Formats: sequence, C-alpha cells, structure tokens
Amino acid sequence: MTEQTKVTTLEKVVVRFSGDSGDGMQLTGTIFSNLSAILGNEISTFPDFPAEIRAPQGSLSGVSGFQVHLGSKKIFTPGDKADVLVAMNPAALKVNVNYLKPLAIVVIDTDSFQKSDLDKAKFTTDDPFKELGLTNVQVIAAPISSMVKDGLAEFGLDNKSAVRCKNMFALGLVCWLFDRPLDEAMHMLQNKFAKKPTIAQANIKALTDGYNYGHNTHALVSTYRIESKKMAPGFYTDVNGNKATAYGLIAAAEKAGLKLFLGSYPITPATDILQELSARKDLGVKALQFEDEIAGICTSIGASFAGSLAATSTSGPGLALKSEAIGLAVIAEIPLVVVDVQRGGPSTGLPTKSEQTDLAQALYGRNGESPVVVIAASTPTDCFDAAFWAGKLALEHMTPVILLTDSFLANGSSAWKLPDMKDYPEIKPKYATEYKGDTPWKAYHRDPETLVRYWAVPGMEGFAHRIGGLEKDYDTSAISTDPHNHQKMVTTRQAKIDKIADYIPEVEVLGDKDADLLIVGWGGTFGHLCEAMETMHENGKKVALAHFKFISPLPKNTAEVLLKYKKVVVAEQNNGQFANYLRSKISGFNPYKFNRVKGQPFIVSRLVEEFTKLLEA
Amino acid sequence: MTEQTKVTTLEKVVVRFSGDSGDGMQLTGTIFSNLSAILGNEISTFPDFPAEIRAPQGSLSGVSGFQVHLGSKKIFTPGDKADVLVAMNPAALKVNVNYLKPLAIVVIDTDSFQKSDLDKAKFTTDDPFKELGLTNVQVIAAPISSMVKDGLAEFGLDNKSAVRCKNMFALGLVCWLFDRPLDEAMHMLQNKFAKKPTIAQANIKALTDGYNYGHNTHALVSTYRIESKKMAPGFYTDVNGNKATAYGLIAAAEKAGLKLFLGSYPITPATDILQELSARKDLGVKALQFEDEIAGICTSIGASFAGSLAATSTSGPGLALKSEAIGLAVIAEIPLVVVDVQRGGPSTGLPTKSEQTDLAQALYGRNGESPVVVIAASTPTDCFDAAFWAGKLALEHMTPVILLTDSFLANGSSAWKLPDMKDYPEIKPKYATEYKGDTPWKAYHRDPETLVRYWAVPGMEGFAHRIGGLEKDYDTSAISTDPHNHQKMVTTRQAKIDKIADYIPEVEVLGDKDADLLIVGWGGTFGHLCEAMETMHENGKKVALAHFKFISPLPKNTAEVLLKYKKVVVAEQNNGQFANYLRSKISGFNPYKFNRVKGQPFIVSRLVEEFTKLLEA
Amino acid sequence: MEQELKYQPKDYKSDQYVRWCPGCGDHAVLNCVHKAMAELNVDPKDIAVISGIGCSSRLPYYMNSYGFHTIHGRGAAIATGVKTANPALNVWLMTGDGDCLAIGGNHFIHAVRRNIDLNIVLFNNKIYGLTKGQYSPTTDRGFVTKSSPYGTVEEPFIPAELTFGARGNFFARVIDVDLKNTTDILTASARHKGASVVEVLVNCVIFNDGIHKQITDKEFRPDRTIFLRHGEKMLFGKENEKGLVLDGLKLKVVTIGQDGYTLDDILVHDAHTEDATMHMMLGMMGGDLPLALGVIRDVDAPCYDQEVEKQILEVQAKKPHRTLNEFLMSGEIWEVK
Amino acid sequence: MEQELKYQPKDYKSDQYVRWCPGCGDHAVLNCVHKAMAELNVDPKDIAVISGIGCSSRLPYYMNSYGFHTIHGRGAAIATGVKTANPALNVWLMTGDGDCLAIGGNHFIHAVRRNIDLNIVLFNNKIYGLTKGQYSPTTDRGFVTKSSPYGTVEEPFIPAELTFGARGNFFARVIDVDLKNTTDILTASARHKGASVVEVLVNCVIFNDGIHKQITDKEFRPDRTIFLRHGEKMLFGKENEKGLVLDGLKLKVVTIGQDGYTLDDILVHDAHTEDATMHMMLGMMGGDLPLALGVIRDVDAPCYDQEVEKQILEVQAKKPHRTLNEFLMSGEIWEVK
Ligand SMILES: Cc1ncc(C[n+]2csc(CCOP(=O)(O)OP(=O)(O)O)c2C)c(N)n1
Ligand SMILES: Cc1ncc(C[n+]2csc(CCOP(=O)(O)OP(=O)(O)O)c2C)c(N)n1
Ligand code: SF4
Ligand code: SF4
Ligand SMILES: [Mg+2]
Ligand SMILES: [Mg+2]
Repeated sequence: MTEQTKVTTLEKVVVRFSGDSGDGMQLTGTIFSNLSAILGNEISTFPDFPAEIRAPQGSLSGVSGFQVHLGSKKIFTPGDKADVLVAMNPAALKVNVNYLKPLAIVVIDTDSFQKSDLDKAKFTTDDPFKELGLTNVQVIAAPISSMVKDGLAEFGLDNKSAVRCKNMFALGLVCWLFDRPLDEAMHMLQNKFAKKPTIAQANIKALTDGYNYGHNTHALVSTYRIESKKMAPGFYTDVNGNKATAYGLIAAAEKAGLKLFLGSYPITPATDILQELSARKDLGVKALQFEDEIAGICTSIGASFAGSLAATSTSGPGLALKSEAIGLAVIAEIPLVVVDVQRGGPSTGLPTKSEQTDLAQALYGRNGESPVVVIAASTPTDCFDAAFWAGKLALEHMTPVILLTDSFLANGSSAWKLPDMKDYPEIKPKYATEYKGDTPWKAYHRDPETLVRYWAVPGMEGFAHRIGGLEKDYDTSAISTDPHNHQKMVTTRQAKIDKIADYIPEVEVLGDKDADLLIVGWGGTFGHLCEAMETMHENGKKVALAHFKFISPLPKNTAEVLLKYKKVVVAEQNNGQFANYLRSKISGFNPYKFNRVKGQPFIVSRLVEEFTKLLEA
Repeated sequence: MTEQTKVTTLEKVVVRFSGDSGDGMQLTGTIFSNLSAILGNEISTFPDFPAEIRAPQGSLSGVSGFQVHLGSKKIFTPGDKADVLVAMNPAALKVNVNYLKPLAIVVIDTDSFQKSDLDKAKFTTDDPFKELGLTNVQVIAAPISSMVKDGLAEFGLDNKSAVRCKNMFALGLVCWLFDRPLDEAMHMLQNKFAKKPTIAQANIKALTDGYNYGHNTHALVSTYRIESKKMAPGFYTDVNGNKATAYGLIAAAEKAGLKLFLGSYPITPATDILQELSARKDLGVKALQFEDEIAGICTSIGASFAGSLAATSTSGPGLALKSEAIGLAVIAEIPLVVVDVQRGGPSTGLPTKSEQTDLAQALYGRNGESPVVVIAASTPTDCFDAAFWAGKLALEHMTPVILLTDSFLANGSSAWKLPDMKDYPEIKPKYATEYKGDTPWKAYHRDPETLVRYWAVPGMEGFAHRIGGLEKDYDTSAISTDPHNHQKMVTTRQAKIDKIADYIPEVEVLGDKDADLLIVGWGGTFGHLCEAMETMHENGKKVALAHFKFISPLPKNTAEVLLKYKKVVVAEQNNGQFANYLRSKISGFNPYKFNRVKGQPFIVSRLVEEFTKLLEA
Repeated sequence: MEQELKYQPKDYKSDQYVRWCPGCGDHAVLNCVHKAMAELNVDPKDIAVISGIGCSSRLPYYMNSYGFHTIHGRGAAIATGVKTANPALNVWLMTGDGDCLAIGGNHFIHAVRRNIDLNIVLFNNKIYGLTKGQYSPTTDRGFVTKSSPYGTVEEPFIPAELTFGARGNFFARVIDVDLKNTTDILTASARHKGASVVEVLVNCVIFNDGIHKQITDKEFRPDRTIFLRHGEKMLFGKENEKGLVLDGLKLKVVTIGQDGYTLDDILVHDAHTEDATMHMMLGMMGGDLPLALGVIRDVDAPCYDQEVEKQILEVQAKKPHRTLNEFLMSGEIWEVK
Repeated sequence: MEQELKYQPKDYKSDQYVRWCPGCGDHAVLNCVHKAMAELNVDPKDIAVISGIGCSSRLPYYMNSYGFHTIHGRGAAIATGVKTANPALNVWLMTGDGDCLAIGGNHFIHAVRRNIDLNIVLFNNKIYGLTKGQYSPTTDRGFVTKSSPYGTVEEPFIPAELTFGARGNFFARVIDVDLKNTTDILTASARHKGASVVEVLVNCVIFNDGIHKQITDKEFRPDRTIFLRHGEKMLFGKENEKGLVLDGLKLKVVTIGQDGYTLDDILVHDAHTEDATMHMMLGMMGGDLPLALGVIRDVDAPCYDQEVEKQILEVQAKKPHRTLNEFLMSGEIWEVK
C-alpha cells in the first residue's frame, strides 16, 4: 500500500475483520480486499471461519474472521499481527487479543458490548480492554447497531434485516480509515444483491453512513513510531506532538517564572493544544478560546504586553489570518509564541493531512520588513523541546517566534521520557529594571549585545510607556517618520533576529563524515529521512543528514555544512520552500530537490530509491 | 536636502513664504531656513520685501516674501521657481503666479481669500486660481486664521494677537510637509519671545496646530515627474498612480465585456482607488466600501463567482488580512485582482511613506502551495497598463493577480496620453460554453494548453456546480483527499501560473548592450533607476537596466538576461526581496544588492555613486 | 398568485453522498431547503448557495444549484458580493453557530445592517461540530465541552437579540424535527426582500446530542414553545389553552379561563410592525416563557443590493458617458499636436 | 468611602504633543479622561490604555500610563488579553466608530458578551477621520462622504442597540462639549465591573464638522436631549418642563401640566434593572424623542476576567500538583530501569 491516510506510517498493513458468524465478516473482508486490489495494492488474505458450524451467538467459538494484508509490494503472507481489528462483539476481541500490534486500532460496536454480550464471551468485569490487558490500543467505539438502525429507518426494513447491515457500516468506517472510495464497494453490493434492490440500497446506505461517521468524527486515530531504539532509564509516558507542544510551553513559563497564556481558536489539527492547555488550570494556565484566530493572537499580544508568556496555536489558514498581528508583535518587539501545526493546503485544502507548506508563509507572510524567529519540531517528543526553545527565545529576545509542527507530528505519538525541569536552562527575560544606560530608560532602549529592548510590564513603577505599530525613534522611543531612523530600526530589528544565531546550537550532521550525499531536511520529516539514511548505510552508501530545527535565524555553521558536500539534496513536503530559502541565504548553494506534496508522510523506500539514484547520477 | 517626505522626488526644493507685510513672512522664512540648515541642508535664501513701506493691507504692493532654496548639496542660488508657495492672501498668490513650477504646492489661508480680500488684490472673479490660469498646481486650502483663533482660545489673547500667530501655523504646516521636527523652531520662538512667555506659547501652539493639521489631513500632496521627454500627439490629462490603477481596471472590464466590482476598505495610500471608482457609477462600476479588508476581498470573491471582473484594493496591513481569502481564490481558481499600494512597514509602520517591502508577502504570504500572479507597476501612468494586465491575466487564466504599486506611484502624477481602448488587446475569459471535452463538463476541467479551468457563472443553464476551499478531484471535481490527486493538483496550479510566461512580454534591457553593469529593478523605482543609468551614460559608463513588471511568473528570458552580464546589481527599497526571489529561481545568479528602506524614493545621485563604485570594484 | 410549479424537491438535490452523521439534524434541514426551493419555484441555475466552514456549511455540495463552500466565517461577505454583483440571483447563506457568530460575527451583523437580500440559515447546534466538540458563542454558560473542560465562563449570544441589535428586519426560529414548519419558514424567508435570518435549532448527535431535547421533544414542545404566526393570537399548550399577555414591559403566560383571562386578552402577533420592541421581547423568551418559534419579525426596508443598482441608474441618468474613453474625454484634458 | 485623592489630572498627561486638529472633539475627551482617572484615584502605573487605529486611537500617546496603540479594529481583543492576563490592571479601550464598529465589530460584540471588565470609550464622529473622510458604520443613510459620493445606501448601527444586542450591561452616551458629565460618566464607567461602553459624540472639525450640532449646540440641547440619572425622573427641556411616559410599548414626550400630565406620571430611570427592554427603548430614542444621554444601563453580572481566575482557583483546590513535573508524574507513566 503506497499511500494511505489515517494509518499513516505503515507501508504494509494488516486488517482483520472479526465478529460473530452471523455478522457477515467474510463478505466484508472480501469486499475490502477486492477493492484494495482494484486500487493497485498487492494483497494476501486469510479467511478464518469458526470451528463450530453453529456456535452459540456471541460465544468465543462462534467468532468468524477475515484477515487482509495489503501493501505496495512484496506481500507474501496474510501477516502476523493486525494493525486494525474490527471486533463486532466481545468474543471477537478476546480471540484476537494476541494478534494485535502495539497501538493497533480496534473498532468495536458498543451496542454489542453490553453486559450480556460480555457474559457470553466470558468476561468477568465490564471493561474488556482492561481485563485483557489491552492498554496500548486505540479504540474507536461506535454505537454501530443503533446508528445502522437509525440510518435505515427510511427503508422500512424489519429490525433484524436492518441490523444485518452493520458489517457494511464497519466496512464504510474502515474504508474511510484507508481512504478507499466507496464506488467499487457499492458496485459489488449492487451486484451481490441485484435481485433485492432494497437490501442493496440498505447495505449501501449503511456503508456510506459508516464512512461518514469516520469522516465526521475522525475517531482520533494516531500514528506511532519508535523514535529511539535504546530507552534510557527513567519514567516514560506516551505523548503526541500536540501534547508535547503544550507541555513545552508550560515548561518555558515555569522556567521564566511567568504565567502561561494561550489565546486560540479551534482548527484541525491544532485544536488539541488548546484543549490540553484548557485542562491545565491545575497548573494555573490561562488557555482560552476566543472568537477567531485574530482574537486568539491579539489576546495573546495583550497578555504578553501585560507580562505573561503568551502563545497562540493554529494551523495554516489561521496563520494567514494572524499575519497582520504578527507584524504588530514584530514592531512592538514583544515576546510571543505562534504555533502553526501545518496541514494540507492551499486554503482549506486537506485539513486532516500533513504537509510542510507553511514555511514560506512563516518566514515572509507579513507586510514590510518583518523578521521573526522560525523553529520547527522534528518528532512528536521534540515538540516539547521545540516549544520550550520557542518560549525561551521569545522571552529573552523580545520577539515573536513561529513554531512549525505538522499534522503528522501532532497526532503521532511516542514513548517520552519525562523531562526533569532541572536539566533545562533558565529563561531570563531582560526587564527594564536591569537597564543601566546613561540616559533615562525608554521603551526601545536596547541591550547593546543582543539588541533586545528591555521589558517593562504594566504595574511596574517608573516604567510607564507607550508602544504601538507605528515606527519609533531609536533613541526617544517616540513616533518617528524620519528616514534615517527608519532604516536604522529596520536594520536593527533584522540584526536582533540574526544575533540569535549566537544563542542556538549549531546544526549537527548525522551519518558519514565524508558522505557522497548530504540529505538536508527540516521539521517533521526527521524520522523518515533518518531511516532512509540508515537503510542506505546498510546498502553500503555514504550519506549524511543535516536536519534543521532552527530556520530563522539559521545556525551559524549552516553555510559551512551545506557547502562541504559535493551532492546535497533538500527533501521536503512542499515545492522547495526550504531549498529556496537556503539558496537565498547561501551563495553558491545549488542543491537537488526532492519534493512531495501529497498530504502524506514520506515513504522511506521511495526516499532510498531516489537518493540512491542521485548518488549514481 | 537628502531626504524629505511629502515632496518626495526632488533633491532640491524652493519654498516661498509670501503674504502681507504684516503677516510675519520674514520671520517664518528665517526660522524655516535656519532649521533646515541645522538639519544639514545647504541653503540659499532671498528675502523679498515689499517696495512700499506701508502699502494698504492686502494689496499687491504690500506683499512680502521670503524664498528658501535648500538641498543636499550645491545650492548656489535662491532658486528660480517655487515648488511650494505659502500665499497668505490673494495678493501674494497673484504676484507669485509666474514663479511656480508645474504642480507646485500652494498653501492658502481660505479665511483671507474672501470676497473683500480678492477685491483688494484686484481679482474680478471668485476663483483666483482659475483667473490666474493656475490649473496645474496643488492647493492646500486651510482656514488658517480661524483655526489659529480656535486653537489659541485658551491663551486669552485678543483677536489680533491671536491671528498674528497664523504665520506660525503656516510654518508648522510646511514643517510637516518637509518632515521637519518642531523642536528647533520652538526653541527659536522661545528665544525670540523670551520676554513674552504667553506670546511664545501661543506661537508654539499655532506652530504645532499647523503641523498637526498637515499631519491629520495629509492635504493631498503629490509628486510629479516627467516620464517621457517627447510627447506624442494626442489628448493628455494629469493622472496619479491610484487614478490610473482605477482606470486600468475599468478598461479591463470594458474589454472583457464585464461589470467591474471593487470591494474595499479605506487605507492609506490606497483609499483613492476606492474613492475614484466609487465615483464612477456613471460607468456602471460597483465600487463599495465594506466593513474591513477581509470583507473587501470576500465580497469581491463573491462578485467574481457571480461573473464580474472583481478587484480589491489595499495596502500592506490590509494585504496581510486578505491572505487567507487569496488562498481561497487560488484553490477555487477564480479571477481576482488584488491591488496592494505598498507603504512603509512593518505593521502600521510609516503609513504615508513608500517602500517595496510587500513583495515577499505577495509571493508567499499564504498557507500551502499557493501560487498567484504578481505584477508591479513602474510609473504612475504605467499603473493603467499594469492594472489592465492584471485584469486580463486574472480573467483569462482564472487566477488571483496581485498588483503591486506603492505610495510614491499612487500619489505621484504625470501627464498621461489618453489611451485609445481600440489599441488594447481583447480580454476573453474561457467560458464553460467553450468546453469541448469528451466527458461531460466539470468545474475543474481545464483547457489543455493553458491549464485554465472553464468559467461557469450562476445563471448559466447547464453548468451548475459547486466549488470551494477543499482540494478537488482533477477529473470529477468532487472533494478529494487522494494523495496522488493532491500532488497532481498542486503541480497543475503551479504549472498554470508558470505557463502565463507564454502570454506576457519578455523583459527589455535598456541602455548598453555590452554593459559592464546590469541594474535590475522592479516596480516604482523605474524612474530613478533609469535616470541613474542615463547619468552614468553621460559619465561615460556602460550600464544597462532590466526593469521587471512581471514578477510571477518571470518573463521567459529572465535567466538569459540576468546571467549575461558580469556584474549585476539588484536595487530595491527593501532588504533584498526581489534579489532573493531571483536567486531562488535562477541557479548561479549571485547579484550585488542595493537596498534602502527609508520610506523614501531613491536618490539618483546616491544611486550613481553606488553603482559607479560597483563598476570600479 | 397562481403559477405553475415546475420543480420538484429532487431537482435541487445533487448527486453527492451526504456526509453528515446518521441522525444529524442537518439532514432534515437539507430536505426542507429542497422543498422550500421547489415551493419557491426557482430555477436551480439561478440559485447560489454560499457557506462558510462547518458540518452545516457542507450543504452546498448537496444542492444541484450553483454553490460555493468558502472559508470559515466569511460566507456572509462572499454572499454579499454574489448578491450585489448579480441581484437577480437567489442567494442563500448556510452557516453554523460557530461560523456565523464566532469568526463570522462581523460579516453577519454588517450583512444584517445593510439589509442585503440574503436568505441566511443559521444551523444552531450550540457546538462546533466539524472540529469535534468545542463550545460556540451560543453554548450555555457553564457547559462542559472539549475546550471548556470545567465549563464555559461566557454568556452566550441569543441570535434573535444580536440580529435585532444589528437592525435586522427578518428573524425566524425553527427546529430541525419540525419539517413542515421549517419548510414553510424557509420559503417565507426567501420571499422576504432583505436579509432574513432563520435560526434552526439542530441536533448534533455526536458532539452535543440532545441539546435541544428539552424544547424539541414532542412531549415538551407544546408547553415549552409557541409558534408565532402574523395576525394570529399568541397561543400555545397542548390544547392551545395558554397564551401570552403583556404585563407592563414584560410578557406573561396566562391560561385562558383562569384568573379571568379570556381569548380576547391574548396578544396578536404583528410581525410587520416596524418598532422592534415586541419582537425583541418575543425573541428573548425562554425559561419561564415558551421559546418563540416561527417568524418573529418580518419588516420591509430598502435592500442594499437594490439601492446600489438604483444609485447607478440615477447617476447614469445624469451623465452621458458610458465608456472609459468618453469619460476621460469629458475631463480636464489638453492636446499635444 | 473617604479616600485621599493622591493624583491630579496632570499626573496622567504624557509629554507628547497632542496631534489632533485644533477644534477636534477628541481634545475635550482626553481632558475628561485625565480628570476621571484622578477622580478614580488610580496609580498611573496600574493603568493600561489600549487603542486600535484612528485619530481617536492615538489617545494612549497622550497618557502617562502604560499604553498600547495597536492595529485597526483589534483593540478590544488586545485589551481582553491584557485584562484577562492581569485583572488587577485598570484597562481602557479607546476606539473610534470605524475602529470599533467596522473592522473591530466582532471583537467588540464578543468583549461585550463576555462582559470583560474594560472601560470602552467609543469616539463617534460618524466618519473615518484618520483616513480623511470616508463613511463609517454610524454614518447616516444617504450621507455624502469621500467614499459615498452619491450618498450611502446603508442603515447605520446604533451603538446602544448593538451593545444591547450583544448582551451589554453598561451603556452610556455623552457629548464632547459637556465636560462635566463626560468626566462623571467616564468615572462611573470605570467603576462598573464588566464591559462598559461609553459612546461619546465627538466633532471632527475637518471631515465632518457639525455632524452632532443639531443635538449638542447649547440652543438645541435642552429640547433635543435628555440626561438620564438612575432613580431620577426622566425630565428635560429648558425648565425641565417635559418628561417621558410610557404609552403601550412606546415612549412618549409629555409636558407637565398639559393634557393632564403631572410630575407623578413621569417615568423614573432605573439603570440597574436586569431586563433591557426599557434601556433599549431609551437608547433608541431620537427623531421626535430626545436623544438619551447619561448612563442608560448599568447592571452587575459576572466578569469574564474574574470568572477565569475563579475557575483556576476552584480547579487548583481539587488538584495538588502545581508544576509540570508533578503533573506528569501524576499521569499514566511507566518506568524503564
Ligand atoms: C480560519 C479557520 N479557522 C478555524 C477553522 C476550523 N473550523 C472549521 S468549522 C469550525 C466550527 C464549526 O462550527 P459551526 O459553524 O457551529 O458548524 P457545525 O460544524 O457545528 O455545523 C471551525 C472552528 C477553519 N476551518 N478555518
Ligand atoms: C488593517 C487596516 N485597515 C485600514 C486602516 C486605515 N484606517 C486607519 S484608521 C481608519 C478609520 C478611522 O476611523 P475611526 O475609527 O472612526 O477613527 P477616527 O479617525 O474617526 O477617530 C482606517 C480605515 C489601517 N490602519 N489598518
Ligand atoms: S458531527 Fe454533529 S453536526 Fe457534524 S455531521 Fe455529525 S451530528 Fe451533524
Ligand atoms: S481629522 Fe477629525 S477626528 Fe482627526 S484630529 Fe482632525 S478633527 Fe479630529
Ligand atoms: Mg455548530
Ligand atoms: Mg470616526
């Protein structure tokens, strides 16, 4: 399976449909495998009938299953363990308990998980998952039977015939999960029930309803990667990128001794950050939903002015709306973290898909010369560090920082070693009280070394001042339209950002020192690029990887690193935005480009293929 | 005068204060010339006292004047004709009528231009300007006397003493015009009236009031350049860039046989476009003010959907607000012209100043891969052609087009030969009725050559369809999340824009074929770069100029032109946005950069100096 | 007005699968929209259905007319452009409580103030459906949602009140489960010239199931709602035994035959009166008073789209030039020979 | 409450030159703001004055407090952030009719709905001053401006009506020329806990001179305005000879001693009553009825900024952890040794 949607990181996938023998799992599985084949997948299937011909309904021995293994190539077996299990009743869950991959997706019909059903499958508690020790699976619990009944009301079927369509609801849901268009399945159903048009229509309706249910609820399915093979001793938890981002912001506020404020507006796939922080009232966080994205950032700008560590979270279209206000934060020189969880664009685009297409917007999407800091997280857990960095740089350098993550990181989860905040650096904003200049303090007086203006917060005695969006005089901080002053301020604002290069780590090169090819990446593609590099090492190729977390400003050693290798390829999920940015910054840098804009993570095997070709070119 | 503000294009300027002998013009002129000297200008002055010692008040013989010629260097004479005349009464206007440059700025006190005043100066009609044949001057008509009286009410002066301060009001206004800080003038007044603190304060107040009046009204002052030395036969009118833009849009609508719709919101310096088009109801234009910039563009998107040639006009901060909606127009593939009259940024910045700092925003300021057409006008009259082009490309290629002008072009006026619309090309949108494909028409079916989708407008029989911000299927036009389809659509949207290079002229190189230095510019700097080139030719240097009007896509011969010259300098009023863009597009292009971000037009002598240095480097 | 009805509801249905959850209230509204259009007898090609973003905003895809599914909150502005550019079109705006009143609040109040002839259907499920369950500007104070895990601390907008505050001339309220009245009122809203706002109380079965149950359930409806009809008495209750009377500046429920109240005492609904005081009082009912359904206000006033056209004609009547060249030649020009 | 008044109006004045035109109504308001602050006796360091963009929005520069001149229309949102982040501050929003009701309309109605404790001063000159004379959402229908050369075709907002439509709990109206009352009412608005809206009718001498003349001129004022005071009779006229009575659902002007009306018949103003019906009627007066000045509505209700703080304290009372590490350790974790 080259491309699939909700189960994003896998190139091969095993799906198992399982239920009572009356539940029609064989038909379901057959249709699914057939339509996958039609879509060009290689498949291998394994129908698994119950041993007893007429086992009691709902019993363990009555479970019927159908397993499909599908992928883009080299599918030789029906697979060992399932990535996705459809369990129509508790018995189906129980018999498959040992055949699930970690974080497998389990779809259940809650209507068939009632007390009586659990009894039939010999469960003794009312929580079958707990009882089976199934703690690391992702459950999609849907009231399938009742939704099917509701959905088919218009057909006037008797109850039993209606409920019999529930397998098609389940199939619809799985089709949604794998982005399978329904047309072929409908076609097959029409053929199968050619003589019973009502039944055909009812099945088709149930199929569509199941698909829509998945579509409308998204059913919170995430992806899983093991980021590091060796686990250091310590306490761990599972965390996805959005949660890690939220925690990173909390950590930064803690280290700075400030309150955290988040002004936000829901938008896929960033909403979780707002939701997680809204729940963190225990930690004193003020995370609030406002009327739109502009209010989200503007309340944050207000909170920053009032002395909080202020952040706002959004995705692409929301970042576009925030453009004007980011410019205000730039000229007012106040600390602000703007988190953009990138999704497929342009416009509303593909809201649930992942891309890296907002980089140019983050760098340039404002009127005037309006430089900001841009950082990108590379893994779900790195979102924590990246968010911490964002808070630190914003506060210590009095600037907006745009933190780019993406849908893939946001929903992807990893085992995460709980950080000990003692290991993290202090965050020390420069307050106006530290000003030591000869002339009386003014709002835009700067620390000579960092060019950072001193921060005065309402309530501080002796530092009342006015700031705003109009250009200010370098010395007096009053409004100024003087041309020389404007040039000086434009230059200073840029220099302030450029100087941050002194306060961030250099970019590291992984892999071969004397590589024949340097892979350059940034942000959420780290895992795939790294895996590609490692695979190539196994194939005996000399390759290295320079993966960027700090984008504006670039680490100090960037030019040196990039110009050192004969062949360089910049790989990104857009049309070359980072490559273009690097070329505009580094004379003589003419890399190859590998670009995919499919709303999907890279496919490691394709990367290896392409990079190997480049090596040979 | 190296840098000045409202009177932007001149490197030397002649200001004449003129009024009744009792009006204090000598003091006014002296203060103004002194403070200019303090600010580093070279000056030459000419006090011009009335011949009669006690001529009747208001009479022609009672006019007293003071002329100042100031500039950055080489000021040898008090100047011949005035760029700015302050005429405190009709007599002062009359005696100076032959000493005014074309489009000179004339400041008058309307309170002293009443019937009785006109009589004293022997005017016979009530329109002194008309009577004197002064049609091409720019008049700032302010009720100076009454404003001074109002403004000084708090001082409890008698009427006469109060009105006597009106010269200081005039001075304040002129100071505003030339961006002279008031501090020095205040200082001088304090010294002069050291013994009469109330009078000092009153004068200072009047000075400030005059300054503020200028500041708050902007008093519509524009700049003037002669664009071409030889005038072709035909009818001419004066036009500034904003009007020319408005007319260009009307022309495009006419040629396309469509109604023109403009949805807008006032913002300096773009408001005039809205105002001019609002007045063009005679031509059937629907130009309407909405609640904000987002509504401005969104109503236009609606009007475009409904079949108008739709445009929206704004300046930098407004363009930022429109970012999200431009993305919608990109993915919906509807025609739309977005005019951005650039001003000083970032944020509110310097609203009345001119810059070229929105280029990056125009190119990249949206989420996702979101390509648009970008065009920049090079002179006030070229705004007409550029706007016409914008309309043509938008309609014929079903795309948003961002037209960049700037404050300098917008307010600068030129003699303009009235275009004959017969000389302009047809504009032919591809309507759905022209679709000739094998399968039934769908909304995103494309002309194979241009990749432009066929336009269907509500009301057309047989073409009802739904479009929107979500990704659509290439073939069926239904919503699609398919990865391959998304890649195909991303590639196609970019290719559609790239193909426009086949429909625009190549970039021309002016000057020496075998130049040692190629100057590269874009947009509103054309006049200055051209003059710089010509001056260098006079100095015997071999230079050429490639000035870009079409920026995205670039003309087809761009790489060829840019790579042909040994030395290339990209000169622009920003930190190098066009240079960076060119570098990202053209391998091996490593130009010098000349960047100024002062909110001011280039200064030709400085350009010549810098470019000559480059030649010698 | 006898007119041949040429269209069936199905003529307005597109071939797209409807993607709402089984049981979502939006399905019912969609059907009513189809029926209302057939009732209005308008050619699908002359209809433009505009929406923002949200579950409800997907409606244009299910119509066989021209449609534009735009961006979040901007539907009102885009619809304003469509209607102003071509007043001959029948323009609908489909919008949710979040789309219309959160991000789209400004365009909404301005469209209402301008009285542009749009048919605005506000799907109020008191939740953000599409983004899976955050609170909206109509969510009740204290309500727990995904983004208000400890309950909201905000007073909700009352769409009727906001509409009147923005100078609205047509406001109606209906419930998803009442197909007949919803169809009728959508039809009436489309016939009204000017901005008409129809608030439909819809159920989001997934993220806010039962939010309107206390009002819409058959058992409660007669006592907790009152259906207003212009020119008719304000009666409600299972047997129409209750009615509204005015008590000073307050509305009061009385039972006919009790406390000396007779049918004559009961207020008569006047949707057409220009003064909005009574409409506001009716729109604000709830709590002890029954929730008002039906057309609460329906007043004629100049329409923006028409006024824009009228002004152009007036100006053109006074000026001869129609082309750019004619106009330029009529200005201040000089000749170079 | 006897309290030592420590501050003078001049303590709130900054050293910047005031850049408004001579004769602009904003000067007067600025002075009243300085006086009100002295009256409120609040330390300048605890004041934050926020504004958008417009002539009126330049006010923060003329204050000796903390100030933020932000971007067009966003003042309400930014002020909301300031106040929510630090409820101890005294937060003012200075905004114009364009800034507040055109581009800023949405933030305005949401700030009002949330009832965040801001003192909102709305400078209504019915024009865009800073951009030199285009019409605003409060410009009268038909009015000719630079952007409506043939007159507007829009109905203006009435700020009182919109405020009430957005659930507003404090609304007052004053005129620039009445320094005493403006000062008093700004003081009252600041004392009100919650979003208080003070509409000041100001004159733009350059682009809209005399727009309020028919009301504010000394000769017209007694007959064309009524100054409302809580608990007092609604009287007006040169000799206080006229008053307001209720006639059904309409307000009516009567002359005491005529048509049998006595002082007893005249309505008493109750600014504190929760029901907004009468406040809306008063706020909408004009035309034949005198324009209402003074505090029209002043009702206590929960403040957003306070409720946010309260909820945090409530949650914290139930949960022991205060640091990220404590919180993470309290979740689902496992150990690797
Ligand atoms: C600019 C932008 N912000 C946010 C979103 C995310 N978003 C989509 S729909 C929606 C709210 C939907 O609520 P409502 O309008 O009530 O519609 P419903 O789904 O309840 O019918 C939000 C926040 C978006 N698509 N675009
Ligand atoms: C985003 C943006 N749009 C437009 C403008 C231009 N602009 C500045 S102030 C203003 C309107 C001012 O009117 P109002 O708020 O009534 O203030 P007044 O000047 O009348 O006091 C406008 C349109 C801007 N600065 N920023
Ligand atoms: S999520 Fe709610 S509103 Fe959306 S389709 Fe499902 S039931 Fe309807
Ligand atoms: S333009 Fe009008 S509002 Fe602005 S300062 Fe002048 S008088 Fe006041
Ligand atoms: Mg909703
Ligand atoms: Mg105003």
